[in-house]
Amino acid sequence: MDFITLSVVKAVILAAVLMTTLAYLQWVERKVIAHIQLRMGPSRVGPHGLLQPLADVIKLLTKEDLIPPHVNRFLYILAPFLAVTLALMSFAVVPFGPEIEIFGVRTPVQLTDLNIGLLFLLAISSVSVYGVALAGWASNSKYSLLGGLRSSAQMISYELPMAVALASALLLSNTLSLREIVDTQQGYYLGVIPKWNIFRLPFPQILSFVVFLICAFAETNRLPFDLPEAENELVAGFHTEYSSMKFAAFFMAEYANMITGCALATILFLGGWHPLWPAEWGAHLVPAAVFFLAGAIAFYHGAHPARPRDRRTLPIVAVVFWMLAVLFLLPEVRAALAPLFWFAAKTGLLLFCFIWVRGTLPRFRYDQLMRFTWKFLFPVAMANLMATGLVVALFPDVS
Amino acid sequence: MDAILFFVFAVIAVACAANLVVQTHPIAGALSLIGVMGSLAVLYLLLGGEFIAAVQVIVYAGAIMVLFVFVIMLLNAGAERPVGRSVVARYLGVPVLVIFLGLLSYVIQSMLPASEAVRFGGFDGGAPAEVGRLLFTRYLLPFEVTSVLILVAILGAVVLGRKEL
Amino acid sequence: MNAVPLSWYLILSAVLFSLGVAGFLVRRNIITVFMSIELMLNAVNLSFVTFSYQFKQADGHIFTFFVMVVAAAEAAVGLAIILALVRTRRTLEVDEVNLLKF
Amino acid sequence: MLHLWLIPAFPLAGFLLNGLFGRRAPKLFVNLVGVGSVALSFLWVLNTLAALGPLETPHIERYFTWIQSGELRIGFDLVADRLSAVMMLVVTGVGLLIHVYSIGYMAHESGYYRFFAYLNLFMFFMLLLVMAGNFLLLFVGWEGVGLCSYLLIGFWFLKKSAADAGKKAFIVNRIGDFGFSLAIYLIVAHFGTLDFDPVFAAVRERPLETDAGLLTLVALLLLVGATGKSAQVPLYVWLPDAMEGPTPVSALIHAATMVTAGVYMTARCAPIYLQAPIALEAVAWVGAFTAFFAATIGLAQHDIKKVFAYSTISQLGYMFLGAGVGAFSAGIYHLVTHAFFKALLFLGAGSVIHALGGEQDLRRMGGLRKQAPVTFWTLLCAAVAIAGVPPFSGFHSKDAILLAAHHHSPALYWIGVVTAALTAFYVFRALFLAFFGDYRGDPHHHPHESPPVMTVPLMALAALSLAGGYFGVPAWLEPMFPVSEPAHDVALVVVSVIAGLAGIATAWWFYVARPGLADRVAAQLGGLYQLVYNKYFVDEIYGAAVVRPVVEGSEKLAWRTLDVSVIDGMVNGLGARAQSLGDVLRRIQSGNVRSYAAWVLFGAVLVVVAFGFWGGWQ
Amino acid sequence: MTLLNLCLALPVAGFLLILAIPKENHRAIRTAALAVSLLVFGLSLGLAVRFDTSLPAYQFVTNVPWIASPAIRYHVGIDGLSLWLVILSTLLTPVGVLVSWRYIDRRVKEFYALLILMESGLIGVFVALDLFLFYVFWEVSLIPMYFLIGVWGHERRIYAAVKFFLFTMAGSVLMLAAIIYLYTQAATFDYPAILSLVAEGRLRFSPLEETLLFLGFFLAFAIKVPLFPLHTWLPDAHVEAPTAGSVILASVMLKMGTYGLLRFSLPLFPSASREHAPWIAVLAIIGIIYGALVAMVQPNMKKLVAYSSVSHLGFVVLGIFSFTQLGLDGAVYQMLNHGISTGALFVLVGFLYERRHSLEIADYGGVATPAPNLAVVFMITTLASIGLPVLNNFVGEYLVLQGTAQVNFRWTVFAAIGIILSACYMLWLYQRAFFGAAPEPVRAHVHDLSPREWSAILPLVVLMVWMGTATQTFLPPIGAANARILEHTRQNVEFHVKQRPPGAASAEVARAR
Repeated sequence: MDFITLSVVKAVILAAVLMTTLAYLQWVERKVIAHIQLRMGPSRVGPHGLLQPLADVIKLLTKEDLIPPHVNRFLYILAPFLAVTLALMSFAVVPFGPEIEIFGVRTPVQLTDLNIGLLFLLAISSVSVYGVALAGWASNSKYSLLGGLRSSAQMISYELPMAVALASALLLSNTLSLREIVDTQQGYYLGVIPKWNIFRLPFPQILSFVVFLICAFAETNRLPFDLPEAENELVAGFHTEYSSMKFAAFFMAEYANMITGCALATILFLGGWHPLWPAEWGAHLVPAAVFFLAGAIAFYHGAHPARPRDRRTLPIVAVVFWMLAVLFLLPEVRAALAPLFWFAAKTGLLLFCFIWVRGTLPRFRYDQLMRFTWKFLFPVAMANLMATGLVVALFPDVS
Repeated sequence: MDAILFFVFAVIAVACAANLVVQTHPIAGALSLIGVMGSLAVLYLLLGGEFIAAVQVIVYAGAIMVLFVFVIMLLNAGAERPVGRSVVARYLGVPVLVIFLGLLSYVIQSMLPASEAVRFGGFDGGAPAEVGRLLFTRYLLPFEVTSVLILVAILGAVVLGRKEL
Repeated sequence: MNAVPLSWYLILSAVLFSLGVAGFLVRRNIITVFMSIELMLNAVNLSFVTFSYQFKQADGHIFTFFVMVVAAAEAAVGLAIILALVRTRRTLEVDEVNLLKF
Repeated sequence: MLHLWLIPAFPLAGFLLNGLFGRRAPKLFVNLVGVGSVALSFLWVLNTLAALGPLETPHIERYFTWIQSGELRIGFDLVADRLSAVMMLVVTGVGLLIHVYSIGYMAHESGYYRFFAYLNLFMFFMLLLVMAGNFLLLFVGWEGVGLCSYLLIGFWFLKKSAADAGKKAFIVNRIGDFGFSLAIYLIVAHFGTLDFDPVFAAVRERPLETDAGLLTLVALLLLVGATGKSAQVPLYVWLPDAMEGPTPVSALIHAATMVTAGVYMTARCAPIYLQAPIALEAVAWVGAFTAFFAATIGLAQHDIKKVFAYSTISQLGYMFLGAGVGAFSAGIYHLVTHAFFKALLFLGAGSVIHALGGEQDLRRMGGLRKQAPVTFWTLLCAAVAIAGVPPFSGFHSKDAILLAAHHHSPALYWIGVVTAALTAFYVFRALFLAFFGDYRGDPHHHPHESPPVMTVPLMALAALSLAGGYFGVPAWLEPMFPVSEPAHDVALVVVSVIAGLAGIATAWWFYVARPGLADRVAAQLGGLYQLVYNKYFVDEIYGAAVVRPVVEGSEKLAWRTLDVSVIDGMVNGLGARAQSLGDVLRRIQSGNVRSYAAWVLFGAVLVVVAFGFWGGWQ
Repeated sequence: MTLLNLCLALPVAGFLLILAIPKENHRAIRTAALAVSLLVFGLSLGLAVRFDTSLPAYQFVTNVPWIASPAIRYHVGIDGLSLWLVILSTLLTPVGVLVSWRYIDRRVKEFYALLILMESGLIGVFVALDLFLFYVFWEVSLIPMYFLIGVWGHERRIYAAVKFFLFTMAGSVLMLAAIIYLYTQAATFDYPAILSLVAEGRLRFSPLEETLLFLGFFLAFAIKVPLFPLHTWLPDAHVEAPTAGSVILASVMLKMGTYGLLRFSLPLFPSASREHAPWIAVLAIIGIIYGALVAMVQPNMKKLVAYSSVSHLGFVVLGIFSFTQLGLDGAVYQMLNHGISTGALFVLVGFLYERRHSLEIADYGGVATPAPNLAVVFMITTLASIGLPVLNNFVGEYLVLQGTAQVNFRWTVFAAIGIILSACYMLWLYQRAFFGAAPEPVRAHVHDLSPREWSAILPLVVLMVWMGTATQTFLPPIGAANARILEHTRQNVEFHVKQRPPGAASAEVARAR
């Protein structure tokens, strides 16, 4: 299979998976938030509201595509698609797993492996400001404009500590290719502590991990940094004037960015698809165990249903999980999917953190937001970078 | 493939640049310029400048031009008011420019009559490692100087940006 | 034909540069003028990178890098000046900022 | 080693003590230091001369090198020979008397300490002058006494006339010094040294200059110096004005010592003059003319000190006449006697002024014979001495000069004789006007005799004036100035004595016997009288011919025109042209950035087009 | 670190020290400036003590590379010529600090910093033995002075400062051009090296070249001196400058010109020097008389003193171009004398200005009554300035004129007129300012010298007497240095003579001797 065909195939798969994920991520978020707030969340459309995303999509697609008067039409239309396009472009370089052989073709679980992958991601992330900014400006509305301005300022500001935090991690990995970054994190200290950058000697990058995570929150305009769309001040910020699919595009972009950010954190700091502990210690059984446990829980809740229809749906879910668990017990499948599992697990955990934080923390004030990055995050990241550099220079062989 | 990429992005670049000149509204100009920069980034890649292509996007498109857009938005800059230009400039300007560009192209072409063809991968010295090595060895002093320059620029911008100068 | 000669890159660079000059001369909005300058810088950068390819040395990239740094500094200070200017003069037209002319 | 240096050192110490501490010290201290230092100096002179004996050869003491540059060495050398011995005695002796006199005269002045400090400083420089072993040291003293003269004339500096007079004295002296210094430069340039002995030795080896030559030039330049210091025509103008100073100063500096420095210097340089007859002739004629000229002015002056000032000029002319006709020893002789009687005249005048509370105008005096007898009698002694009445001092010295003059040229002799008559006339005129007749001054003022501290020096000087003719100075100086002694022609002596007596008699006739006659004569003479009365308008002529052109020329021509207008004008004009050029060029630099860019573009296009046509740089 | 380097570096350190003091703390700034300048003075006295007149070469030499290409070296050293000029600079800087103590009350920190920095430049000029280094120091000393005049001057300070700067610059760029040309020929900036090349005939110039080079150097120096038609910047600069500025300017900066003539012009371009000596001497004489005449009619004290400087410096130039030992010795001595006595005059005029706030002579009169000590000091200084024997100027003027007389008696005659005129203007000034009855403003404002003022002026007065009487303290090193310079001018001329036909040669030698 030649390069182009392979790429197209991979792109199609990725797009399909991603779109679904994006749609369901929103569902997960609503669910989690609801549970945090002791509500049920979406539960009418389909079992447990599982069809809610589909419904949302249909609704958004069928809504009237409203273009307010006095907007800059070209930019007004361009902005959301710019946002979503850029957000999706990032996935082109994200490695989800190691090189695998499937249907006789050896290929990495990655659309393309750029040797400047990280720079590519940074470039995309820095350009993605435009979507928001242009949307805010093109809408010709003061709320939008303010939101757009805020967001561009915020994104530029938080990009700096983020880049610096990334650079510290790079000092340990010594490459810009995301795949190689993950590869360098293979192995364990003392046979148990993973050589992830977050634990990596000579200078564990815990600080930069935290900084990166915080910046990722800001970059994606998530709470507690969602000033650009602070609804009680700016109605809805830069997308106040957007509706229907264009509105959805912004949401897609936001979630896509979230996923990118989490994936990047996983790749850079959490060892990518490498398992938490060595295979000798049973790491290869973890996916099966997890799915089994999930199935068990689902089954339990099916047995003690909170609502009448749970009695039917949850056992089905349990059965699906158990099947998955069994699947992961097959060595051939496991070899191909275990890394994917680990990657997804770590990313998912981080995504959960995103949602969790949203459900927990209040919003910053704008000046606090700016002060926080320039006067705290940036110096901390800088100090960390210098310390890392110094230590790496002093002990080049320790790793 | 190389040629197609070149032509596509060269045309985009030239079109965007022309648009920058033609458009009266600064935001349109800014977007055109971003277009130019993006195309140039691709051309850099073609020329083997991976690092510089990324930096082009990050710094130029991602930072500098954001700043421009930001300022345009902040000032809510409108389109230029048309003013009466001289007839000569209006009707002669473009032809003269075109003629001049033609001449220029001819001169360049004639000076580099047998220039080699550019192939992707024909030069791999633009990798980040290579550039970084040069930056921290031969060009260390200029590099440090630019850092000072940046510092000064920051200070200058902060001072200039204050409410009362 | 699957490759273009080096000189075409240079011609592209020259064309972009000339367009930048044209923009500099034609436009009156100070921000656009400023952007025209950036365009010229970009055109020059292209030449640098092209030469770098020609001589198989990364030095051109380094210079491009420096140009970018300078451009960044220039943008920061220049835009700050423009802001200050607009604050005091309430205009973006370069022709109207003529207090220092004779 | 006889420690000659102590002689000038005592006054110098006095100057330093008084100058530094005198202001706050009691008067007694000032007196003791001021007079004591001179007294010590005088005693040391006597001591030294006693030790030196006959002084067949000069006694030279070398102390330290003052200036050494290349081959030229100028040392601080003091010399004691017969000439300087005479001068030392006169300077310290007369100086001592005048110092004593000053205690009384200056008793009520505010700058008392200052006065004595200056006087001591003067003594120092004067002694340096007469004891100097080389030309430059002589010049040091020469300039130094000029300085002291300046300071002392301007002693009452609150008075503008005094300050002006001081300045005038200094500047006119400077003109003289100009000549002197040029002579020094010439000497060094040609003889390579400034020490007297080697220079004179070299001079003697040169042939007699019948035509004007180097030595003539040197001698004439020295003469210029001498005319300045010794108030000869044409540089005499400062001396009458110098009478603005306190009277003891007039006596010491402007009669007895400093003004005779020129004569001393001429005598000192006799070897040079003797080799340059033309210059010597000039000396004689300058002296003779000055003597006559000043005497005529003296006839018509009303200020008693001015009368004596012109008399001094006249007498100095005599001395130069003496030197000029080759009778250096006669000149020095007259210098000595003149020091006695002229100092006495001035001190007496001072006493009169003191008695009248500051009055100097002869027309407001009269009849003081009774109120101030000591002053009268001592002044009379001086008058007869200066009038050349035998056998008093003036007769001897003046006769020696006149004889020599006659020997040289009868014309000079006759000028001298006429001058002698005039001298006798104006001196006695002053005497008669002051002491005879009725008191014409302020009726409320009662004249009184001066205190002993003033009269005692007067008496001492009177004695010297009377007896000074028997000191045998010419004989003492004989080895230094070997002159063929002319035959003692009795006729000539008689003529001159008669001239003197005639002068006295005329004065008696005009001012005692027939008071009022003088005014009538003056009226009859009309223009001539006015001419003399106004001193031949010399000051005015100098003012109009030299001072005003120089000052105004400097101001209008040099400063305002050349400096401000031409040079600065050129510079500023250059600047202005540059600016106007810039004005033109500025039009291209419109300040419009894009027009610059267009120009740049234009240039770039030109370059490209050029490449297109000529095919680049291969 | 030789003593000389210390003398050069310490002012710079002092400059930095003063910069480090908070600007409100005037007292500390002044004290620091005084301490530093006194320390430097003390060190420079050490130079005099350890200076060995018998050695023929430069002493306290440091010779290290400074810039590799072009080959510029940090080559410093002193001989008898520079020794006293260095000490003069270091002496007058504390004096400058003292006289500015109360005179300068705004931008105090900057003032003292510049003053101390300038000291380094001045010393540097006198000790640099590398032509480029010399040029650097030359300019380093120029710029602080520009600011001293331009910032702390009187009403027309900007005009004066710019004029000063432009005049000096106009000359010094020509000098720079000449220096660079020399470098292209000799391939070194090192002065002794160039000199030996010239002396050995390995570096030869055509007559035109030599003339142009000579003029390049000469013009820079002549402007600085200043020589007659180039002098008009001086009065303006002096009138507008603050007291310390005037003192340093007159006492030290003008000497840079004459020093340059003596150090560089004569030995480097002996033939051209001798060839042009006649008209230069004539200009110097014109300057002597002209300066004196113009000084006489000045209504402004500082202007008067400034023009008197023109006159005095004329003597120096005349002495230099007499090409005699006496003339050269006298010229150098006169430089020092002028530094002391004119410096003192400016100090005293500054004292008067501090009291009465006027420089117009007409505003004074009768100062001797309320301020007798001031009057006495002023009198002594006046007398020194007019060249009274026993005081310093006499010796210098005498030697200069004596040296000139050995060459051309006519020059002497005209130059000596200047001495007459000096008495005219100085005494007239003194009379108008100090004699007569004191008018009310003078009585009200003028008081006698304070201890600080005494401390500033007394050393100068003592030096006037010292230099006038004990000349052997100073003359031997000067004489030795001048003898070497003269030797150089002869060597060179003789070399050039060898290259010419015998007929011309004998005349040349005769002229040289």
